[in-house]
Order: sequence, then C-alpha cells, then structure tokens
Amino acid sequence: MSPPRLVTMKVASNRRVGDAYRVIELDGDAGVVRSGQFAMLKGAWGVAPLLPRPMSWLAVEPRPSVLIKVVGEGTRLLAAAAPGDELTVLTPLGRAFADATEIGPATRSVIVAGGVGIAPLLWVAEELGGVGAERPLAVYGGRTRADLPLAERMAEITELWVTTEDGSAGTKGRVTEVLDAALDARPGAIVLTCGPTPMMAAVAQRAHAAGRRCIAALEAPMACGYGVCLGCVVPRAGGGFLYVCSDGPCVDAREIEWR
Amino acid sequence: MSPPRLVTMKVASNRRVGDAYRVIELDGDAGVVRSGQFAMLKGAWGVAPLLPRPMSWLAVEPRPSVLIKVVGEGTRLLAAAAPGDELTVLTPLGRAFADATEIGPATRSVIVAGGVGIAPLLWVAEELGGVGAERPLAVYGGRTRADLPLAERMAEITELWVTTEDGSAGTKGRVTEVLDAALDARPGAIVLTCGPTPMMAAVAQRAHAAGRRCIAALEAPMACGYGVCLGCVVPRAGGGFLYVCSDGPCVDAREIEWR
Amino acid sequence: MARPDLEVDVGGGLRLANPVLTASGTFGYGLEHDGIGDVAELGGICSKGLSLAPREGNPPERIAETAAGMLNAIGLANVGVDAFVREKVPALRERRATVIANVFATSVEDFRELARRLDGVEGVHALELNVSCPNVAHGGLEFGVDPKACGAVTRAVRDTTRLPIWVKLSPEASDSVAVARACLDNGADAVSAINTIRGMSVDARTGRIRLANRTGGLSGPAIKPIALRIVWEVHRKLPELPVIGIGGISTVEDAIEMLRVGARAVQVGTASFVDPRAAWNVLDGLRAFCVAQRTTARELVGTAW
Amino acid sequence: MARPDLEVDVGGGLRLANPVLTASGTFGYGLEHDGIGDVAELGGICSKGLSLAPREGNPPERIAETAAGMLNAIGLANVGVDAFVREKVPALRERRATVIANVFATSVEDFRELARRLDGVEGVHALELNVSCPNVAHGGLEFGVDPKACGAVTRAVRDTTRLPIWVKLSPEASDSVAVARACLDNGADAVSAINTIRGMSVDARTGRIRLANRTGGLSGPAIKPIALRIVWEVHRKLPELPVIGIGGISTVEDAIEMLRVGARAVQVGTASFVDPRAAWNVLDGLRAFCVAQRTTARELVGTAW
Ligand SMILES: Cc1cc2nc3c(=O)[nH]c(=O)nc-3n(C[C@H](O)[C@H](O)[C@H](O)COP(=O)(O)OP(=O)(O)OC[C@H]3O[C@@H](n4cnc5c(N)ncnc54)[C@H](O)[C@@H]3O)c2cc1C
Ligand SMILES: Cc1cc2nc3c(=O)[nH]c(=O)nc-3n(C[C@H](O)[C@H](O)[C@H](O)COP(=O)(O)OP(=O)(O)OC[C@H]3O[C@@H](n4cnc5c(N)ncnc54)[C@H](O)[C@@H]3O)c2cc1C
Ligand SMILES: Cc1cc2nc3c(=O)[nH]c(=O)nc-3n(C[C@H](O)[C@H](O)[C@H](O)COP(=O)(O)O)c2cc1C
Ligand SMILES: Cc1cc2nc3c(=O)[nH]c(=O)nc-3n(C[C@H](O)[C@H](O)[C@H](O)COP(=O)(O)O)c2cc1C
Ligand code: FES
Ligand code: FES
Repeated sequence: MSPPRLVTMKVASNRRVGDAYRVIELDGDAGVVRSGQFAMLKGAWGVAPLLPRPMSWLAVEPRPSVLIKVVGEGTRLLAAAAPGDELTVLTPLGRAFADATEIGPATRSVIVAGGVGIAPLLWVAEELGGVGAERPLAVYGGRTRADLPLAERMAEITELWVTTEDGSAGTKGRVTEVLDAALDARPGAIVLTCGPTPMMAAVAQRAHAAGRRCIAALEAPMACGYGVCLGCVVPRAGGGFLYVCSDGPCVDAREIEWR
Repeated sequence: MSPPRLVTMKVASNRRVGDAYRVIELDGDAGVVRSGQFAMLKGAWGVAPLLPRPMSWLAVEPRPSVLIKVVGEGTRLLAAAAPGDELTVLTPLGRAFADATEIGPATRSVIVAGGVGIAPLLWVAEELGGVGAERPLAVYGGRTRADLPLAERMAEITELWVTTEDGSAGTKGRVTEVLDAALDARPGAIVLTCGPTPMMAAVAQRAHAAGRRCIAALEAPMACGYGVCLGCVVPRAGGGFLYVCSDGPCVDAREIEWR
Repeated sequence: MARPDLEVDVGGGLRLANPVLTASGTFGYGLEHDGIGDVAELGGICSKGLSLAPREGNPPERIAETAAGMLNAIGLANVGVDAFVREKVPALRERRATVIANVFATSVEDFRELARRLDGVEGVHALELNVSCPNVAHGGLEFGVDPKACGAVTRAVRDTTRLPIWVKLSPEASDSVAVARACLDNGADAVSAINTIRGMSVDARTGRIRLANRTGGLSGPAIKPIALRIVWEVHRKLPELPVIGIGGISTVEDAIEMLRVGARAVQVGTASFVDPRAAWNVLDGLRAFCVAQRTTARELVGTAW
Repeated sequence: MARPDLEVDVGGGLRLANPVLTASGTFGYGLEHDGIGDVAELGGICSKGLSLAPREGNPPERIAETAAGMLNAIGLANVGVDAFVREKVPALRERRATVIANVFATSVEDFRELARRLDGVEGVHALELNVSCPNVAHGGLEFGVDPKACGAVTRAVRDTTRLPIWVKLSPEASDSVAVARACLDNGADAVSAINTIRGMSVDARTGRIRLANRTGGLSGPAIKPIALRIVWEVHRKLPELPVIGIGGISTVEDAIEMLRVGARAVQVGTASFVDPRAAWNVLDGLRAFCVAQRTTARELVGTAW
C-alpha cells in the first residue's frame, strides 16, 4: 500500500444527487486507489470543525470523486464546497475490497448497499465489470426513494433490486426483506456490503447463515485515518478490537463481533 | 439612543479599495445611526472566530456600508464575504461624533485620519457638508500611498492634505508633520480624529497645545460592543477607565489618559 | 405555541420559571438589555460579581480571543454591593427580574459581610458565591480549589443569610466532587459550575502577553466539554445537590446537554456577547423542544446515558 | 536555506537537535509515518503510552469532536513495554529517531518496573511519566494532581534509571507549580505540560453519552490558552526546570508562543491527525522564523513580556 499523502485539491464540480446528497469531483491525484479505500477531507475552515472527515472514494477516473450525505457540520461544509474551493485530502487510506477478498473474473457477488454506503460498492461493481466478472446482483435499500443516490448508475452495471422502508420505490421493507432471495438467485456468491452498522450486521448474519463469505466496508468515527490515534475501533470476534482505518474499512465480516 | 438590534443582512456588494481594503455594502436597516457609531459584524463561520468584530459605519445611505482592513482572521473572513452571503449585524452601537460635540452649520473642523480611521471621518465630513458647515480641512496619513483608502472621496468633500511616511504621496512624514499648519489654517477649529492610538495621542496633544478641542473615535478590543463585558477599557484622565463601546467611541480627547 | 412546564426547583425553596439564566459578568447588571429582551422572561440573571467596595478593574487589554473561546481579565470591575442594592436592584425589581447576586471576596469575613448586606434585600433571590478568588489568608490559592476553604465560606454565609446560596465551582479544583460536598455539608443550596479556567494569550511575533493581567479566564464553546464533565460528576455523586450548569452554552442543544448530564438550570455566558438575545433564544428553543418531545425541563435533568 | 541553531538542552544531559517533538498517543510508535516524513529530522518522538502488560483499550466510541478540540478515551491501548523494546525500538533506531518512551502505571511499583525495563535500552533517550492515571493505592485520584504522589513516582523512577526523566503534568492539578517542584526535588530532569483535560460529549437529542468510557481527554486548539498559562507559571517559578510545552500546537506560531512563555521544546499532538506532516511543518516554520529574525530556538525561550 502506498503511503498516504496530504494533497490540496480544487473542487472541479459539485452536483446535487437526490435531496440530501452531493457528488463532488476533485482536480488532482488521489494516488493508487481501489474501491473501498477512502480519504480524509477538510476544507479551509480552520479549527471548527477541527478534524478531517473520512469519505470513501466513489471513483478516481476521470477525476477523484466522493458522494456526500449531510449529517452534521463537517459534511454540511464539505457539501457546500464550490468549484474552485480547495480541500486538503489525505489519500489513499485503508484496505480495499480487493485487499479483503479476491476480485477477479470468477467473482460472483451479491452487493448490499444502504444509503450513502453505495459509494464504494458502485465502484467495486465497476471494478468487477472491468475484470469481466459476472454482472453482480445488487440490493439497495433506503428509508425512502430519496435515500437511494446513484441508483440509476448502479442499475446500469448490476442487476438492481431496490427496497424502501416506506415502499416509495421497489420492495417495501429493508434490504434483509429480499436478501435471502438474492442469495438464492446467486448461488455461492460472495456478499459485499456497506451501510449503517445494524444493516451490515443483519446482512452478515444472513450471509453466514447461508454459508456465504461477506465483506463489509466498516464505519467508525475517526480522528486520523492512518493508524495513529487508535480511535476507530470495532469489536473483533473473539475479543479485542479491529482498527477500521488500518485493518479495514473492508474486512471479512467474520472478523467482527457484530452486536 | 435606540437599543441595538441583531439583524441579519445580506452582502450587496464587496469592492476592493487599494491593496488591502474592502468596502462592503449591506442590504438592510442599520437603525438610526450617525457618524462615529459602529456595528458588531460576524459571518456564518460558527465558533472560530467566536466573537463579532467592531466596524465603524462608513455610511448608511444608500446602503449600510463598512470599510474593512484585513489584519487578522476575522477581518480576512469579513473581507472575503461574497454578495449574497449573510452577516449578523448588531447595530447601532456607541456614541457618535454628534454625541461628543455639536455638529452644526457653525462647526469649523480639522479632520485627522490615519489609515482605516478614515471610515467614520468621511461620514462626519459628509454630515458637516449636509448641515452647511464650512468645508473641513482634512489631514490624512498612511505609511504609503496604498494606506489611504477612499482619499479621492475625501478630497471631494474636504480640503485634503495627505501625508505618507515613505513620501509616496503628499508630504513625507506623519500627520503631525503638517498638523500645526492645519490648525493655523483653520483658527478655532475643532479637531476630529480617528486612527491608530499613538497617532490620536499625538494629535490630541498638539490640538490641546494649540488650545483646541479634540474629539477622538477610539478603538479597543471588544467582546460585546454594548456595555456588558466590560472588556473595552481605555484609561480615563484622572484615574479609572472609560468603556469605548458605551462611553465612546467618540469622546473628548481630554477625558483620556493618553500614553 | 403550547406552554410546556419549564419550572425547575433549584433548592433552598427557590423555583425558577424556567432553567435559562444569564451568567455573571456576561450580562452587566441586567439593565443593559432594555429594548433587546424582557429580563422577566428569563429564569434568572446573575449580576456582575459584587465586592464590598467598588472596583475599577484591570487596565487594558482585558480580553483576547482564542480558538472557540475567549480570555477575560476584567479584574472584577463592579459598582460595589451598596450601589448595587441602591441603584440596580430597584430597577431590576421594576423589570420583575429574578436576580441572583454574584459576590466575591478574598476573606471569609468579607464574604460574610457581603451576605449581610444582601440579606433581606427585596428583589434579590439568591446569592452566588464566586470562590475563584485568591484566599488571602491562605497564601493566595483560590478558595475554590480547596474543599475546606469553600466549606468555611459557605458556612459563614449560611450563618448570615436566609437567601438560597449557590457556590460557583472553580474548574481548577482537582476534585470538584469533594468541593461540592463541602459546600453541601456547610449549607449550600446549590452549586453552579463552572467558572472560567485560567489561560494565557501571547503574540507569537512580538512576544507580547496580550492581557495586562498576564492571565485571564477562558470561557466559551472551547470549555463546554469540561463543564459537562464536572456537572455530570457532581450530579452523579451528589444527586440531591442542585447543580446550575455553566460553560460554553450558546444553543438550545448545549442547554439540553447540560440538563441531561444533571444540571437543573443553565447559565448562558459568553454567548451573549455574540448575540445579546442568546439566552432568550435558548429559552425559546427549549420551549419548542419540550413541546415537540412532550416533556418538561425537569424531566430532562440527568437523562444522559 | 541557512541552518539556524535550533538545538535545545532539555536537561539530564539530553540535547535535542531541535525543539519540535510529537506528543504521546498522537504519533503511534513513530513507525506509521514512513513515506510521510523522516522521523530523524524531528527533535524527538514520544511513544504511545506504555504499560507493563499490553492493553486492548476501551470499547468504541473512543473519540468525539468538540469546538476546536476533541475528546479521546483510547484507554491507553498499547503493545506493552516488552513488545515495544523488542519490536519498535530497533525499527526506530534504524530510522535514527530520538525516542522518548512514555509510560504509565497505577502504582509506584509499576512505574519503577517500567523504568527498570527501559533503562539501558539502546535507542531510548528519555522517559516521560504519564501521571494522569488513577493512583490505585490512594483512592483513585490521579497521581498527577498530588505533589506528594508525583514526587514519590519520580523518586522511584530516579532510583531505577539513569535515563532523563520527564514528568508529564496534569492540567487538573490545582497547583501545577507545587507538582512541578515536587518532581524537580525528586530528581526529574524536565516536566512536560500539559496532558489532556477530562471532558464529556453528549448527544442533545438522544441523551447518549458519546464515549463508551463516559469521559475523555480534551485536546487540540481549544486547550492552548490553558497550556500556555501552565507552562508560563512553572517556568516563571522554577526557571531552572526545563519545560516541554504541549497543548493545541498546530502551527509555527503556536510553537513560538510556547517557547516564549518558557518551554524549551514543544510537542505537536492532535494537529498530527489533521495533517500527518504537522510536526515537520512546525519545524520548517521555526527554521524560517529563526533565519528571518536572526535568532535561535534557545533565545526564544521565556521571551514573553
Ligand atoms: C471509512 C469511511 C468511509 C466513509 N465514507 C463516506 C462516504 O462516502 N460518504 C458519506 O457521506 N459519508 C461517509 N462516511 C461517514 C462520514 O465520515 C461521516 O458522516 C462524517 O464524518 C460526519 O461528519 P459531520 O461533521 O457531518 O457529522 P458529525 O457532527 O461529526 O456527526 C453527525 C453524526 O454522525 C456520526 N458520525 C460522525 N462521524 C462518523 C463516522 N466517521 N462514521 C459514522 N458516523 C459518524 C456522529 O456520531 C453523529 O451522530 C464514511 C466514514 C468512514 C469511516
Ligand atoms: C469602534 C471600533 C470601530 C472600528 N472600525 C473599523 C473599521 O471601520 N474598519 C476596520 O477595518 N477596522 C475597524 N476596527 C478595528 C477592527 O475591529 C479590528 O481590526 C478587528 O476586530 C480585528 O479582527 P481580526 O480577527 O481581523 O484580527 P485579530 O486576529 O483579532 O487581531 C489582529 C490584530 O488586531 C488587533 N485588534 C484586534 N481587535 C482590535 C480592535 N477591536 N481594535 C483594534 N485593534 C484590534 C489585535 O490586538 C491584533 O494585534 C474598529 C474597532 C473598533 C473598536
Ligand atoms: C467577561 C467575563 C466576565 C465574567 N465575570 C464574572 C464575574 O464577575 N463573576 C463570576 O462568578 N463569573 C464571571 N465570569 C464567568 C462566567 O459567569 C461563566 O462562569 C464563564 O464565562 C463560563 O461560561 P461561558 O462559557 O458560557 O461564558 C465572567 C466571564 C466573562 C467572559
Ligand atoms: C488520541 C490521543 C491519545 C493520547 N494518548 C496519550 C498517551 O498514551 N500518553 C500520554 O501521556 N498522553 C497521551 N495523549 C495526550 C497528548 O500527548 C497531549 O498531551 C495532549 O493531546 C495535548 O496536546 P494536543 O492538544 O497537541 O493534542 C493523547 C492524546 C490524544 C489526542
Ligand atoms: S482513525 Fe486514527 S487509528 Fe484509525
Ligand atoms: S465591548 Fe463589551 S463592554 Fe465594551
């Protein structure tokens, strides 16, 4: 893995996706990156918010880009960045999907995304297409149809099943509603998932019950993103902790003590 | 004096003046204001910088406007405000020139400005013109010619004498270089001054030596601007302190212990 | 809007109409806000710190800004307790304000004398003892860092007045709970926490120390986490002791956090410099929150988990 | 660029090539920066806090952001002193880093044993004692708030090792000078100041306390004014005692301020999370400042006025 570098990148474009999401494209070099890896982003706003914010790379070609959901002050400021504004970007960070499992022509996959968790999964689907793997089956869930950013793009490169809790699009319910059927539809497929932790826990449990491997792209509050603050733990199966930024974000779901 | 109100105003325009100065016009109502009064300004940048920044009103017609010199983070952010950006404005604050002395048709004045201290003085010159007073004699000094924002406008409404320390415009030296001559040129005139404290101290000393009254528009770091933090003191002649925001900023220079 | 129940009992028989007060030294004498807001609406206002004799305070500079905070070294400038009683209290009564008189001294005797002069004054509803002052009899360390000294001050004031007594905790005490316990044991009705934390500001380029007094008290959002922790500790260990939470409260969220860690009421301080209506805004927000969540101010107290 | 004289003497015979170090717990073991910067260039690096036995640390969440600062409750996760000596020190020697081993324990005996295991280890240049830990023998208050306890720890370590000893002051001591004096009297070569200040973060809406450990240590720009004040107080009262300044140092200006109030060296902490090259940037800035001002690092120390 190449060492992370702190680079200053200009915002090339900032486009609204759905109600509450933004895709921001940057001008610059994100380093050698694969899907599942992330960056720490910060704008020129000084000491408040103080810490940079972790964001999965959505793509690096043609330009490094991220998908942002506004949840607090940091994401609000990032989402408000105008073309020409400078962001500092620490990249590349973390372990990619390809570091946690093989991604090759023979990879059969079921992708399970929740909301903004779509970002690394969209890219891994593209990677899978790039190596000639079977078209993945993707299950994509949100609270309402507004919580499914980039679903159109996902539909182009996967067989896409959508679920919404309010039934405003696709099957009414959560991703778990259709997950068993998805696993049946892709015998032997590996499960790649990213989304809220409770969702990933449920997905891992079902996948394991069905005897499948499951790779999860984890989340945790982070201070540094590169292994020095020891802040980003999740409980490890069998005791102790994993560090999301350096042991992950992409890990085999069996390594995690889900709860 | 009407009580201060905290109002949100949009930046209507932001124009560069000289190298390091900005005139910002706002959309909104600054209240009943006269020259020498000020406002506390802050943008939407949250807790850093925390406190609003005091700025003299440069004018309120056609729009409330201020002249800003960038000296630190707060003024840097204010100066960077773009049209449409919102500022919170606490106004009107402080005692005007007209609260410290009579401003009427009979007022004969020598105005002494240093750098950004021009702001309230330009307006008082306009006020004097408005009531039909004799055209003031203004002495305006800066380090170099770049430190004389709005000198053209001042020249339109006063007889303007310029000084620069490097001789790049007007008389070489400080305002005190020509002050005695100015006082001689306007027998009996009251002196109105605003600028760096050492300049105002020197001006007051010369004015008093010449038997003139001198009204100074003071400066001090401020937290509140409306008399509750007790932070903005300057030593009072004879002991104790004056509060710049509530006893001033415009005070008779004899009230101050200059040092 | 519906009128949710915001009343809180802060001990010593004092019930406040709502839990939003203004902090000492950040709201003048409560008379500077005419035209800005109606002080009668607030839960209470704490006066600028009062001493026996009037004080001019420190020379400039008295304030300096820091990251998400500010330092002040006002030097406890005030009109003196007698002028307060004579000139300020009647005007505050007219405005129907709930007034907490904040007092400070450097000896137990002077604290007692202050209490004596305020006891029975119509329109003063409680005393808040600022113990972040050097204890001249004991080598100059603050009263507030020493449980014994705090206990002694509290006892002396308790023996002198029937007004509710709040002791304002210094965050510089190593063991806030021990100090709070000493206050409780000696007759305090409540503690308020926290006062400012001493800090310093220097100009890197010139080396000039910005405050004439050299050090000053740090306040504002920067200290909120420390304030929450101290209020939480005291409330957890001494649940029977009412705590008034102070430190970095600018928004209704800040106030709710403070109630949740155990404060029965809060004081808005530095935030009033940024927005003179800060305390009223916090109150409005709290009212809206309680309506929306169908709760009361009392019910929020101590609900952090 | 010209090479100004940045060397500083931090006591106990230890001269650092320059006064810019990295703070314990914010720079890993100094081996995580390959490709980011050359650790040999820095004045020194303080290891993650080491205990006798390895520790997993606290469950999540371990960190929370606050206004211009952050809280951490890592729970002193570390590989243990033996693994440090075996695995980390040799790699640090290869990189020619100046290494300060930061150690912590909950008893005087364990501090002594840590010192014993690090004494004579080639590549370890000083010990930094983290005394912001509960003193189990004395009811759980921190060693660091009690001059006597701090003195006892220092004495025990002094009797065990010839390595330079730095005692890291807790900002929660009511009297930092008294603690520093106890350290000096018991053989400390320097004190470093300050460690984090305990704070708390709560979700207003839900009432959830963010850190699993409930409280965490506050660091970052928010605490810089407090750090400057404590360093200034200790330096003024004990000018012979070298002080290493820590707390909110992100920029070269911050570092210069710290030197001016009396620190002989500084440690960059939380700033390294924002920018992994923060310490190198501070060093570059300091070099440029000393060139421009024709001064040296030593000459800046204690020049605040
Ligand atoms: C490896 C990784 C990749 C991520 N990728 C993306 C992405 O592609 N797009 C995207 O929009 N978001 C992504 N996130 C989440 C994003 O980092 C957080 O939403 C952001 O840091 C919140 O900052 P804030 O200031 O807006 O909110 P805050 O005010 O800091 O927090 C708001 C809420 O979000 C929670 N939160 C804060 N930080 C995190 C975090 N790191 N992870 C989860 N919850 C958090 C808080 O507990 C709080 O409840 C990723 C997180 C990680 C760890
Ligand atoms: C009544 C009044 C009217 C003013 N009118 C104007 C005006 O019309 N235009 C204008 O550009 N400026 C004016 N000022 C000065 C302006 O308020 C300060 O320059 C500004 O607050 C500095 O903020 P900052 O964050 O940029 O700098 P900081 O980083 O806060 O400070 C930079 C430097 O400026 C000094 N400084 C900070 N605050 C003040 C202050 N209030 N007065 C003097 N020096 C200060 C600091 O000590 C420091 O040396 C006025 C000040 C007062 C009190
Ligand atoms: C300018 C200023 C003056 C203050 N004066 C006093 C005082 O006279 N007595 C007192 O007990 N506290 C005083 N304080 C402390 C505040 O009442 C409050 O405890 C502290 O500022 C923390 O709250 P905040 O962060 O909301 O400001 C003062 C604070 C400031 C900022
Ligand atoms: C995540 C984190 C972990 C820390 N771990 C330690 C530690 O193990 N030992 C120690 O003495 N100090 C530790 N500290 C304290 C720092 O070394 C430093 O004293 C403090 O953060 C103040 O400096 P700063 O504001 O520059 O971060 C830690 C700080 C942080 C933020
Ligand atoms: S985010 Fe700092 S160690 Fe993972
Ligand atoms: S600025 Fe607060 S009293 Fe003048």
